[in-house]
Amino acid sequence: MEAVLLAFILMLSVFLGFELIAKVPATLHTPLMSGANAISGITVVGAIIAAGADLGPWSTWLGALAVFFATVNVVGGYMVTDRMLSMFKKKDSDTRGDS
Amino acid sequence: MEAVLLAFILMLSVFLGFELIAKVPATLHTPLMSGANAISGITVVGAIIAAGADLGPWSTWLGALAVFFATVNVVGGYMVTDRMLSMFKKKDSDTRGDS
Amino acid sequence: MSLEVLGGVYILAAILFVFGLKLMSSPATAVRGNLLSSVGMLIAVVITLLSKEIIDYRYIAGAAILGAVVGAVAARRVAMTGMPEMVALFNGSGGIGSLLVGWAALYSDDRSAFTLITVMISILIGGVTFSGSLVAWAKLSETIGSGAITFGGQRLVNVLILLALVVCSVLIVFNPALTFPLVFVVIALSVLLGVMAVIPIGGADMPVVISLLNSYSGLAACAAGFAINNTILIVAGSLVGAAGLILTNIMCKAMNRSLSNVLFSGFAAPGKATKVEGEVKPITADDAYLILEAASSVVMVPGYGMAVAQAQHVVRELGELLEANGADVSYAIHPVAGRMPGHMNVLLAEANVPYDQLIEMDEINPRIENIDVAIVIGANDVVNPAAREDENSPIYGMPIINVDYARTVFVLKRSMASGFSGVDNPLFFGENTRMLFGDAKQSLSSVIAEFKS
Amino acid sequence: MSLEVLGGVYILAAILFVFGLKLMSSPATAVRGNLLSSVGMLIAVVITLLSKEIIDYRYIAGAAILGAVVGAVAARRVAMTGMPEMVALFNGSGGIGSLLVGWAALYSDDRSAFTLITVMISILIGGVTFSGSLVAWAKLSETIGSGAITFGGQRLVNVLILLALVVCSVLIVFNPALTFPLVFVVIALSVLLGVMAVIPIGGADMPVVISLLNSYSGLAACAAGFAINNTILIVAGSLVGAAGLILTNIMCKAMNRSLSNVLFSGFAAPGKATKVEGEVKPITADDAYLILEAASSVVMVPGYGMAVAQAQHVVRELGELLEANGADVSYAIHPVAGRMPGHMNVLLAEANVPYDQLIEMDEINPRIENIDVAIVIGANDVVNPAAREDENSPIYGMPIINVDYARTVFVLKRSMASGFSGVDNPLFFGENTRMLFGDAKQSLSSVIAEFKS
Amino acid sequence: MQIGVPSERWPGEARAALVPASVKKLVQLGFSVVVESAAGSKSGFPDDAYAAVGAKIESDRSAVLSGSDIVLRVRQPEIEEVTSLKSDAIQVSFLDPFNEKELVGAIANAGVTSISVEMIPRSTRAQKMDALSSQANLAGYVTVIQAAYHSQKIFPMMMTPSGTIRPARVFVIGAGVAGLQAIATAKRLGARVDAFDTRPVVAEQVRSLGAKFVEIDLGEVGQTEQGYAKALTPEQIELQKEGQKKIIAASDVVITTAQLFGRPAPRIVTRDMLQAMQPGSVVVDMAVETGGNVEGSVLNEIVDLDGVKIIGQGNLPSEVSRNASEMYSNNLTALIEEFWDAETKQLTLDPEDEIVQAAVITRGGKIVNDTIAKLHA
Amino acid sequence: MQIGVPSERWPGEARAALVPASVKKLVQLGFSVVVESAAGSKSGFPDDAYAAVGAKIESDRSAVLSGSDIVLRVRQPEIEEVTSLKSDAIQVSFLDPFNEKELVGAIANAGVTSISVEMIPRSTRAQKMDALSSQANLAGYVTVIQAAYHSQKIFPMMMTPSGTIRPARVFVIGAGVAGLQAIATAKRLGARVDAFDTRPVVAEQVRSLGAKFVEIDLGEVGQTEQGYAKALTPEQIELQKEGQKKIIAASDVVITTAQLFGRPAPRIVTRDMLQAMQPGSVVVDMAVETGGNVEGSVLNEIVDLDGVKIIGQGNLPSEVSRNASEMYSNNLTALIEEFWDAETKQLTLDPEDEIVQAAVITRGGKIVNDTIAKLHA
Ligand SMILES: NC(=O)c1ccc[n+]([C@@H]2O[C@H](COP(=O)([O-])OP(=O)(O)OC[C@H]3O[C@@H](n4cnc5c(N)ncnc54)[C@H](OP(=O)(O)O)[C@@H]3O)[C@@H](O)[C@H]2O)c1
Ligand SMILES: NC(=O)c1ccc[n+]([C@@H]2O[C@H](COP(=O)([O-])OP(=O)(O)OC[C@H]3O[C@@H](n4cnc5c(N)ncnc54)[C@H](OP(=O)(O)O)[C@@H]3O)[C@@H](O)[C@H]2O)c1
Ligand SMILES: NC(=O)c1ccc[n+]([C@@H]2O[C@H](COP(=O)([O-])OP(=O)(O)OC[C@H]3O[C@@H](n4cnc5c(N)ncnc54)[C@H](O)[C@@H]3O)[C@@H](O)[C@H]2O)c1
Ligand SMILES: NC(=O)c1ccc[n+]([C@@H]2O[C@H](COP(=O)([O-])OP(=O)(O)OC[C@H]3O[C@@H](n4cnc5c(N)ncnc54)[C@H](O)[C@@H]3O)[C@@H](O)[C@H]2O)c1
Repeated sequence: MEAVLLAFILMLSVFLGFELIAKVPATLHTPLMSGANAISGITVVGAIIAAGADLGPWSTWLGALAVFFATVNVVGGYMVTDRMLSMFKKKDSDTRGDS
Repeated sequence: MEAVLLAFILMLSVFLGFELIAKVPATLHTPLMSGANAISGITVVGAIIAAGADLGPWSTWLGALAVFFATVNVVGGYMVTDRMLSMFKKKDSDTRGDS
Repeated sequence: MSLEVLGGVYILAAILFVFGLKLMSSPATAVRGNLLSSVGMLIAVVITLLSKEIIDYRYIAGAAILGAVVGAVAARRVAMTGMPEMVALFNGSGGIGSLLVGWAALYSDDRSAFTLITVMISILIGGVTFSGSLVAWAKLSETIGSGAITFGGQRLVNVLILLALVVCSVLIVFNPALTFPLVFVVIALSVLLGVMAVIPIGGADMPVVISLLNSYSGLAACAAGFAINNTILIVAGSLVGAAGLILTNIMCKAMNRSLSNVLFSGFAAPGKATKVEGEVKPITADDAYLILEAASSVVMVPGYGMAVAQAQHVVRELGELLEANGADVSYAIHPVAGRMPGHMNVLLAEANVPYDQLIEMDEINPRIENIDVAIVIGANDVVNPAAREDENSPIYGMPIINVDYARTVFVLKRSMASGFSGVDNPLFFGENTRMLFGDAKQSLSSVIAEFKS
Repeated sequence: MSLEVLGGVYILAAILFVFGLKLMSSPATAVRGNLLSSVGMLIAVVITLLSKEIIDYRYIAGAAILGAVVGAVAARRVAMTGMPEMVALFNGSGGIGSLLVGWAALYSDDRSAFTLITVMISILIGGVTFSGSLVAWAKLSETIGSGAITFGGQRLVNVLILLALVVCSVLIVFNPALTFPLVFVVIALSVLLGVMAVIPIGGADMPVVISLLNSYSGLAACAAGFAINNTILIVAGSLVGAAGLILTNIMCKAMNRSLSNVLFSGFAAPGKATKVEGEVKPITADDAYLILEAASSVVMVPGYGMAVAQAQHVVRELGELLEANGADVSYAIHPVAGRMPGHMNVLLAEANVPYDQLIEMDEINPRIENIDVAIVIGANDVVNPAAREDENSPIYGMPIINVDYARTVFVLKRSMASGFSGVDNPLFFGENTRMLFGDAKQSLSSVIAEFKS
Repeated sequence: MQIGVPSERWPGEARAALVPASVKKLVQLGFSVVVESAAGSKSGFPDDAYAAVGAKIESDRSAVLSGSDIVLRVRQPEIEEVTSLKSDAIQVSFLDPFNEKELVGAIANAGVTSISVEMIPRSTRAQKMDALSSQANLAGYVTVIQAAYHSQKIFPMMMTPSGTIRPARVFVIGAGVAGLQAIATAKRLGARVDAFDTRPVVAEQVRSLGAKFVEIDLGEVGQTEQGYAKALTPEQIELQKEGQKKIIAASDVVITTAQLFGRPAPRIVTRDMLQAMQPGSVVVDMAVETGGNVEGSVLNEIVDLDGVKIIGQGNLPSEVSRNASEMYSNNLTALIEEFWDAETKQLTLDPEDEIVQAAVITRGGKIVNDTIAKLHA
Repeated sequence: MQIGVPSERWPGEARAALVPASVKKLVQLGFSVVVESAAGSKSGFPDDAYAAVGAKIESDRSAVLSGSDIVLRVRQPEIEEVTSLKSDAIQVSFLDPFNEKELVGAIANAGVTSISVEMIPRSTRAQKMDALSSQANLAGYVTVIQAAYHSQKIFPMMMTPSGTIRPARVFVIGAGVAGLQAIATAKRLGARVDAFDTRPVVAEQVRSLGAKFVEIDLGEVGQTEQGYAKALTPEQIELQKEGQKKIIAASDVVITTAQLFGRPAPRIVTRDMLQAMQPGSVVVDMAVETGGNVEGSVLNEIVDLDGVKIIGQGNLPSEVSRNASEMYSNNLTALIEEFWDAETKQLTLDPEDEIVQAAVITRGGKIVNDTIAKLHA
């Protein structure tokens, strides 16, 4: 039963993902990709569980390694996205005056 | 755990529902409402289970009544929607010539 | 058949519902959408029947056949003009269905708090949907008077009913033994609540009410799904619930009303509709779009602001879109609009507005009451009712285009500033006036964007 | 903390991700969107740390702090121009993260087929993402040559790797005892597959590849979620997976390539890029939009068809939208376009196209190679390369506007019919030509609609 | 009451004071209308057309004048004809009261009530009677047609196999009613238009027609309450000339419409500016009747100055006499309707009324208008 | 090689065969150019402008004629001047070879090679030399300006406080190059435009300019290979007249441009149609030089028929002489460039060439053009 529910969740999330990113201007392609990439760092949650749930040394070590990598992804990803967007925003408010 | 999964499903469905019906032309308001109404007749599935799962006479009777009402909703709803839309479509293809 | 297979097929059905709804929001694909969603329904029903839970088919078969026949005949017979009533009735039967499913769930072994709460919710919403839909049907078909029925203390009664419902539910959850006497009270009160909620609403608002109740019936199915732990009910129910709510909102806007106004009108103190004078009602481009989209006659009244904004091309474009949308469109030119004789003519001719759509003031004024929307594009003095009504106004006596008599007026300007003559304009405070602030070209472009998306 | 609370908070995080993504698809709200989604991430991480499963914080703390520092420093340091490489690296670390989580899950007690399958998938996708991202990074930063690297039998090798992966996975699932030797093979092969998949793709396509790998890393997280039965991983992972795929598709179209072309280029027989002569490539308005949206210089070439369609107003409107979008827009007028001298001038002046955007043939031709998109609006003879190249053509020697030298050419006309002179036009079969069939006014309106939505 | 419409004798005047459509309206109101024969022939309205709507055609001019209670004309009467009017008659026309001192005196002496349409105030209420605007508007259109007719260049841009023709550059000085219409018409024909006016509020109006407003900093310049321009100081005039020089030299057509209500027009285009223009260019001086904006312009002549044509055509609205007559006739009809008392069947010119105060010049043997009375004092 | 440009002596001709910009180009190609003094003065190009780009200004006309290898003109030479040309000179101009039999004979006898620009074929290659089109295009514009100038009505619609002016109705008969430009110009000015042409392919072109095409069913009507109209049968002419009647009566302006290449223009507007028009209307007959489309039109005169003005102005392009000269000059320059051999420094008129075959009338003492030779046979 649980697998079914999980599959439902998968299906709905996929649809939602498609609907959300219907039309994106070219200027946002890179930041959006980067932002989505940061979200995919959610695997850090899995890593934390693996590292912290005390399932044995292998699991812990692998988990810790996973936490490291995933954290790089999450922290770096969000920060880099924010940098890109803030630059973008500045340009935007610059031009707003003329239009 | 199951409740959590169900709540996830609820959340995702609600979002999806919102995203799907973003902008609808006025001509489609009534058919869309009617079509959505037909879908809400999905309660027929619950009714079938109640009526057929042999949970006692009360449940069976109530279930059967529910099956009746829900079937009215489903069958009537889809048919009425189709009628509205087919009329609409004819008009549409009529005017297509001029535009 | 394993639960996994059942679940998989339910997922398939849900996918069909999603696609169905998506396709139904565009005219070209709506028929296909409806078909897809009905296939989804069929699949869900069939797989449920095949699942191992179902042991006894007799009652089901009988009830289903009867229901199908009734539904089909009703759907066939109904006249095109009677559609809204029919939908109300169908919706009501969906609601009672959910109520009954919830009720039946009480006879299963599961009496956990979660189940009981969800059962109570499904009964409550199902009941409200049921009786509310019936009242809506009765009003629409004029079986009862279509006017708003109000009485003193209505608000209090409603609050009391709600309170009683909460109390009963809490009692049941904390003491499942009390279930059987109390559940009947809950059912009765729910049905009563539905009646109370709808009677104070006038017949003209019924389509919105039906749409809202439709959203409710989705939520009822969803609640029933929680009660009997069935995913497809949850998914389909909540899809419909959300979609219905959005749809209701759209319909409200097209009728120039707010959703909360409809939602809580039954609970508001009745009979005291106070008119607020001197209040400016701004509107956004997307709300303006919804109203225009539903309009069947539109008149554009350009003024000097159109020239300043150089908005003539977008004005024509909006005109064309409205026409394509089936509306009658004309351009009413006031003789002194602008800053030189024929100013508007020059600009509209440049934008290729056909000469026969240009009409004079004396031609539009006698029939302006029948215009759904008058769009005032950067005009001010030439639509100032003070010229007609206020003897002390410096512009008293100047003939104006009486846009304030149209059903709805949009005024596109950048601020509340006055025009050439420096006189304040009471039009801006009119009951049926909506101000679309901003540069006229930009405002119109936004409206056009809504039209095209 | 109960599982329900954990789940509830996960739902909250998921909601934040959904809103975050939604807001990120519009420039005005993108910053806020990114913030929301990062808050969601924070919440998810914190609640996980607080959950009762977590017993030992030491390793987590160390790894997390180290990771955060590395990530933050990298994000700070990187130059704006190096963004795509950086994203590739981050993406790669996300991929290896998922691989490791899947791997770690093998040490839990649950060895059900479902778990094993999902673990295999998360290792496979994680590995491909990891090594693929590294290769992409290396190509972009020119650490290795950015050209496409191909060798004979590449296709065969890829197929063999895939086969081996499937075999190993099947063996593990059917005989869990074999897990430990074989899983290393799986890891190694996955990593190898990632390398193989990306090396044959040229540096110019890397942004698309990164976007695709980004989608993969979402799927990897999703698979890991299934493996360890964690909903937030599933939801966030699949959201990103779907969003990434759509985004990849959009990017492909803006680069005038097909997704399958990029997806399977590594598996296609390399080095045999055959040019199909005489093939007409139609394009739809929304694909045209995507290309235009990304263009930074556009030239419109109107002809008699624009006059017939009376499309001058929409032409100007599209021009304005493109300019607002940051592109250089000009209108190249061929001296004999239309049916009378100055035909295009009359129409474009009517539509208020500024005179200084009108340029002559002799002015545009020398710099047409640098034009991203040339939009040919109902012109035919005046852009017919046969006049330049085919000595036997009746129009040989007539100077033309060399739109075929532009990077991309859109030709808007209703059919493949010839123009005034009745001569066939090889332009329509050009490698870089896309035919947007239909009445020019309607086609342009559709493109404009895309722009405005 | 009888309304009389004598035919116009002013040289070159082709307009008529009343067109058949207005006659119809007035007859319906209860007037009897007498029209001198051939009064409308030059503007395209034959006698039959008047007769068909109920006017009496009268070939004896003096009968028209002496028999009517209200006499409608376009131009002021000849001084000899004043005595033919009834002594309590109302005479409505352009009167040019600032210059026609003698005539105004004669009318006053004859006891005739005279309404000078150029004195009708520019208030919201009076807009429909504002003949100055209605005629200036048409004049603005005519200036451009004249310029195009005399120009050696075409106005629009054309890219052709025989080469590209650049759009003509038109410079409009003075953007009042006429100037704005000139701008609009030139734009329509495809020219590139610049414009200048001393009143800064006009800049936005110029841009609203798609033309470019030339910014010249003159310091403080105002406008009167009626919206007319104030006269510039000599220094300001110099500043303006300086600022316009380059644009005039680059223009193919210059149209001047600068007027100062009740005073001679400012001289703003000088000989040296004209000489800097390309041969074949055209200058239209719309203010030529009030003294001229352009040095060397001559009323009703085309002066050729080193290949530059200076058009001094007066009475421009009369060039489109049909429309001009219609508009003027509508203005007069609106005036009569405004003061017509349907019950007493009288024209009641209430001396307290704002329009009456401004536009009625003589009455009961006296000059009653303040401004004009001052001139005569 | 020397190119000579005598000034035009044709009455009313204001164009010049070469403008300074073209002189510059030709000088760069290696020609020496001699221009008779004042040749460009009427189109706005003073002698200095020619001198500045390297032309020699020559006041002795006969020196220009007798000293040049190529003589460029707008109009055909006077017959007396033919003998002043060098015997192997090339003379390029409008020649009117269908009518100027005697002149063609004289030129042939003088041994001069003559190119008649109206005979240049309408092929894609020859478009840039097509003076007939370039001049017709300008003429189309001029017809409308003339109509507007003489009309008693304004063209655009105006809704004003003094009433609404309806847009003028313009009817254009013949929608070739000139007709289409007339339609475009009238539309620009705000008129409501109808148009008719016998060639059915034109309907779409008319609509592409926003005007209405009047459908009159004439049965089968074709067009020649060059795109010219075929002559109608007498029955078809009657059908056409019948079909146009109502529209002409309702029109304020009628512009006729119907021509038949090398033949007299068809007579398609008759007296009774003119009489049905409102007084004050204007008819412009662009075909007046080839016999006229309108009954009663007189070359270079304005005929007044019961208040309807029939404008028979000939040589319309000369009204915008500056642009017309530029276009014509570009056409001739393109012609010379096409046949100029940069190596031999010779103009090589290959007798096999399509353009040469069509446009060269006389050569080496003989009439070489087939069509014209037939007329002389
Ligand atoms: N037609 C003539 O011959 C003539 C000649 C002279 C004077 N007048 C007088 O001019 C007036 C004409 O009346 P009207 O209604 O046309 O104009 P108006 O009364 O002058 O009002 C124009 C309005 O347009 C708005 N506006 C200006 N720029 C805008 C922009 N970019 N976008 C949106 N709105 C803009 C202004 O409000 P915001 O600033 O709030 O945007 C203003 O209230 C009459 O009083 C008439 O007597 C007419
Ligand atoms: N400028 C002049 O003075 C003049 C005078 C006479 C002749 N010409 C000749 O005319 C030609 C002009 O070249 P051109 O490139 O402008 O035109 P063209 O070669 O005639 O081609 C026009 C094209 O527009 C397309 N079209 C027609 N209606 C359309 C609509 N509603 N929407 C979209 N497309 C439409 C047609 O294709 P579909 O049917 O497939 O849509 C056609 O191929 C030259 O050959 C020139 O020599 C010019
Ligand atoms: N209330 C109304 O509805 C109404 C009616 C008609 C006109 N008006 C306004 O009255 C104003 C004047 O109208 P008009 O056209 O009769 O004025 P006008 O004919 O007296 O003058 C024409 C123009 O010349 C300008 N001018 C004066 N000296 C100049 C100089 N040295 N250089 C350049 N320009 C100079 C004036 O500013 C004016 O714009 C206009 O702004 C018009 O909008 C208002
Ligand atoms: N190949 C090219 O690029 C090229 C160049 C120039 C012109 N052309 C074409 O050649 C055609 C003729 O051009 P033109 O303007 O020199 O022709 P034209 O001056 O000889 O004739 C003018 C027009 O009058 C029309 N006409 C003749 N008899 C008529 C009648 N009884 N009633 C109404 N109309 C009548 C003709 O059809 C023609 O359209 C045009 O269609 C033009 O497009 C082609």
